[in-house]
Amino acid sequence: MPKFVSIEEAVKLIPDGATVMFGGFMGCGNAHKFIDALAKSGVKDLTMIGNDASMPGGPMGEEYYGVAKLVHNKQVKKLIATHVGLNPEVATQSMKEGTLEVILVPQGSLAEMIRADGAGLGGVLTPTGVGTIVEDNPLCLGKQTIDGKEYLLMKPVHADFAVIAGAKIDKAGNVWYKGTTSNFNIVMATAADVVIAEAEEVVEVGDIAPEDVRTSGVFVDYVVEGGKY
Amino acid sequence: MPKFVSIEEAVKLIPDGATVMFGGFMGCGNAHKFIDALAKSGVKDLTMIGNDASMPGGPMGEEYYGVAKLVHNKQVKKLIATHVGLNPEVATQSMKEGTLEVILVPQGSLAEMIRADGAGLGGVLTPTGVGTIVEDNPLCLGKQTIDGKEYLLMKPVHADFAVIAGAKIDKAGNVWYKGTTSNFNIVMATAADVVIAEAEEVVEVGDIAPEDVRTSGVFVDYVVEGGKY
Amino acid sequence: MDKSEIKGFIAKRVAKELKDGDVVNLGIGLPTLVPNYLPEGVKVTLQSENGIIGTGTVTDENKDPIHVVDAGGSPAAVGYGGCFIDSSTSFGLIRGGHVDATVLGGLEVDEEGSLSNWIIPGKKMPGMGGAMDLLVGAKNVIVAMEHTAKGNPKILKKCKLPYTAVHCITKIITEMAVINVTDKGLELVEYNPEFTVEQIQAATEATLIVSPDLKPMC
Amino acid sequence: MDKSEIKGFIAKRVAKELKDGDVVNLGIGLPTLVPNYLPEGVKVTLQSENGIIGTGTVTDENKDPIHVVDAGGSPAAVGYGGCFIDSSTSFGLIRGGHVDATVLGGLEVDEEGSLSNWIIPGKKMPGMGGAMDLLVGAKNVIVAMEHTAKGNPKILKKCKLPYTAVHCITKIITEMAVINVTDKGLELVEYNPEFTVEQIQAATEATLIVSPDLKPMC
Repeated sequence: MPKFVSIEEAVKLIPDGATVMFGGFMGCGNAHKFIDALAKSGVKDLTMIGNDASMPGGPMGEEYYGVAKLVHNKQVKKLIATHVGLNPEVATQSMKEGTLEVILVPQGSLAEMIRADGAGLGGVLTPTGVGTIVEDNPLCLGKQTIDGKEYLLMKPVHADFAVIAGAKIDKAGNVWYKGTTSNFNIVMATAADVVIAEAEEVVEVGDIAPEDVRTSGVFVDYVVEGGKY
Repeated sequence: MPKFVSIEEAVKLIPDGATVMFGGFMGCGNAHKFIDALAKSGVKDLTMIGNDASMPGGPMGEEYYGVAKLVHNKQVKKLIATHVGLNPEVATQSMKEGTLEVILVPQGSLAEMIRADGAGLGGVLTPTGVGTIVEDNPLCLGKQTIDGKEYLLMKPVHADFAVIAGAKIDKAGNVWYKGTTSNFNIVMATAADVVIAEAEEVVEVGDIAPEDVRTSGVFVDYVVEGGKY
Repeated sequence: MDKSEIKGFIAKRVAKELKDGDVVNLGIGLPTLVPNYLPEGVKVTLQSENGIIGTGTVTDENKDPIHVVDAGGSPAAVGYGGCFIDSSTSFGLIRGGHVDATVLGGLEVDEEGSLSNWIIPGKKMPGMGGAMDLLVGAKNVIVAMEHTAKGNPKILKKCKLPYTAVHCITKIITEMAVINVTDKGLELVEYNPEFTVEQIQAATEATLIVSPDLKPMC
Repeated sequence: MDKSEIKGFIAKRVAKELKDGDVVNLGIGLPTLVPNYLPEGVKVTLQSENGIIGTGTVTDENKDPIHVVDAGGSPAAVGYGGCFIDSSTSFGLIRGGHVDATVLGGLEVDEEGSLSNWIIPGKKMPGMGGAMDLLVGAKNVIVAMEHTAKGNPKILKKCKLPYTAVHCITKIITEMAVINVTDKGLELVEYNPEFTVEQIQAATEATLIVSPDLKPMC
């Protein structure tokens, strides 16, 4: 059973230099209220793992949307992601200023590498990236031929913290995701020492049918209620 | 979009000698009506892939429950499973009569090997089975050390047919599983040339929320309506 | 043909490659025009790799940009019979060969069927996103692009930019030609009658093998 | 202690190893008795590897043997706050170290912390089911069994039967003793006062290291 805490309390869990996974895809499925508080906290030197760095210009006219705030605030020193093209600050900080290290990984590989860590597997054998510069990626452990076909062996990816977000979370910590918000949230909930989940709405046990739970409460350490975005 | 056909038509798809995956765990989540018809069809020399061979003595007093019927009828020449102890006919046919070949695989490995095939991965690197006779299994491709820990490389598992079962299947072929029936059904739906899904109930599109679909209709080739068990 | 016509012309020809019931992933830009040109009776299921199987049309009623976006981060919707999936399931679908076709643009393609479209070293490194997985996993990889860039060939003997994926392309469709990638090299199977075969070859760095069944594009 | 008491005695001692909030997987037989003896205030989440996180009590109302079974194929139920998962998710949980403890019986265990309980070559080959994954994945592996079988030691220098898993056991709990598996070998940490240390060693083929903090079992 997770602890239900305030956003302020949960933000304090994350120290400078922590490795943090953020569920979400271009801000969709980010833990918005928690990230707002983290942006204000001044926590720094984060290694951020996620699909992307979101973007400036959110759907409601936000100047910076979701995790883009953390990059804008220069709280991130290293970013492991699949696509950063929609957030120009990443290019500025990594290529011009040299203050942000960026490791790019194919999207399917990253999802599977996080899943592999959470599922106790030794790595991921994927055809994706064979023959490309992904072979030189620090998270690639080499090339293997199986049944005549080449695969890259990619490392499992683990974090100190996973910050996930669900539309509904029940009082046992079970999560239900709306629309396309499940994206990386589901795998990340399995691959971190501490999992912090933001609910748009905390509901009673039973409100989510046992068949429709997508992340079991046993994976969740802390729940914060963010309210509707 | 799958084709909606009668059980009789669907059974005719499966030729002698086919490799068929059956979702289910001790009969729970088996495609019961389809399997009944397959048992009557006389199709033979099947390679059956599944968690188990079910058992005699079903919950409603059935003499043989689910896939146990196919073993009892000697329609199976080879069985890839994780546990066969509850169906004594397997021991009789494999150890005494020598008519049934049995390959035993750890349950988590089998689930993951089927998933790997469906997900285009080259194999599964699992710590399970290291130091045991699983290392000599024909589906084990050897041992690898990653970050100082040993793993077995297990082969992806594919079949000609997957026979799955869901409580509700909508008219686009999307499946919702009740209780513990999802077990191997979800991974199997991704790992066969032809997927046949038995519905207890065929429902309208929209009856299953898009977030609660567990097997997308794009994986399903044929739907049969079995009715309530 | 002026610039605005070119995209529609290419998209229309790409649409003929899709079969009823196909699961299709479309890249950004030109490929998104393809569904407008699907022949009568052909329905495809569009997949968005961030988590939709079976996208639909965004309307004022269903628009929910906080919860439902496409692979470009723009508001999206699920269509009739569609569903939402998470990223690992989505890329299982993609890598596992369950996507019948992907249509995407290219900066460079080459004789070996390789493609470069994700990075310009030192200039742009937006990331590969899901492109590498799609190229490796989709049954048919259709590159839909203008034949040249500022008059320079984009269909090369060998890509100069870092590869997105190697030996992956099935077909290249441009405003000048339809080219199949074969074991022997690039086979010109259809030409736009506005151009001669010589003109097409001149706009192409790679050597084109003219198909014995060469036909006009239509 | 007669046979019927032994199982309860062992189960009661095993129960003390579980902490409030633990996720626990129980093997068939003796281990299923453990929840009856959980100390006041200790609630654990029981996992059934075929697809339940948080099992509940089967009642006439919730019984649905067609749709809800446990890992032995018997009718089961989901409890308050529990959920159903598929096999790949379930074994992700198990192998990924998210199960705090597994309690299971053994035919043979040895000095190296290895266990054999799944096959008797030529006689019985029921299959390993989920046992190998549980032994490798659970944070704590507690073997709960009678100390001997028909007077013969089950705690050996080296297992003779094929291993279920090697170097996996955390603790062995029998009616005679509690034994920790350490890098140095098997450490006797608690003894049942009905037996002397000498009697326990005599019933054990492996050499026991007597803990300086040896205590009576309670």
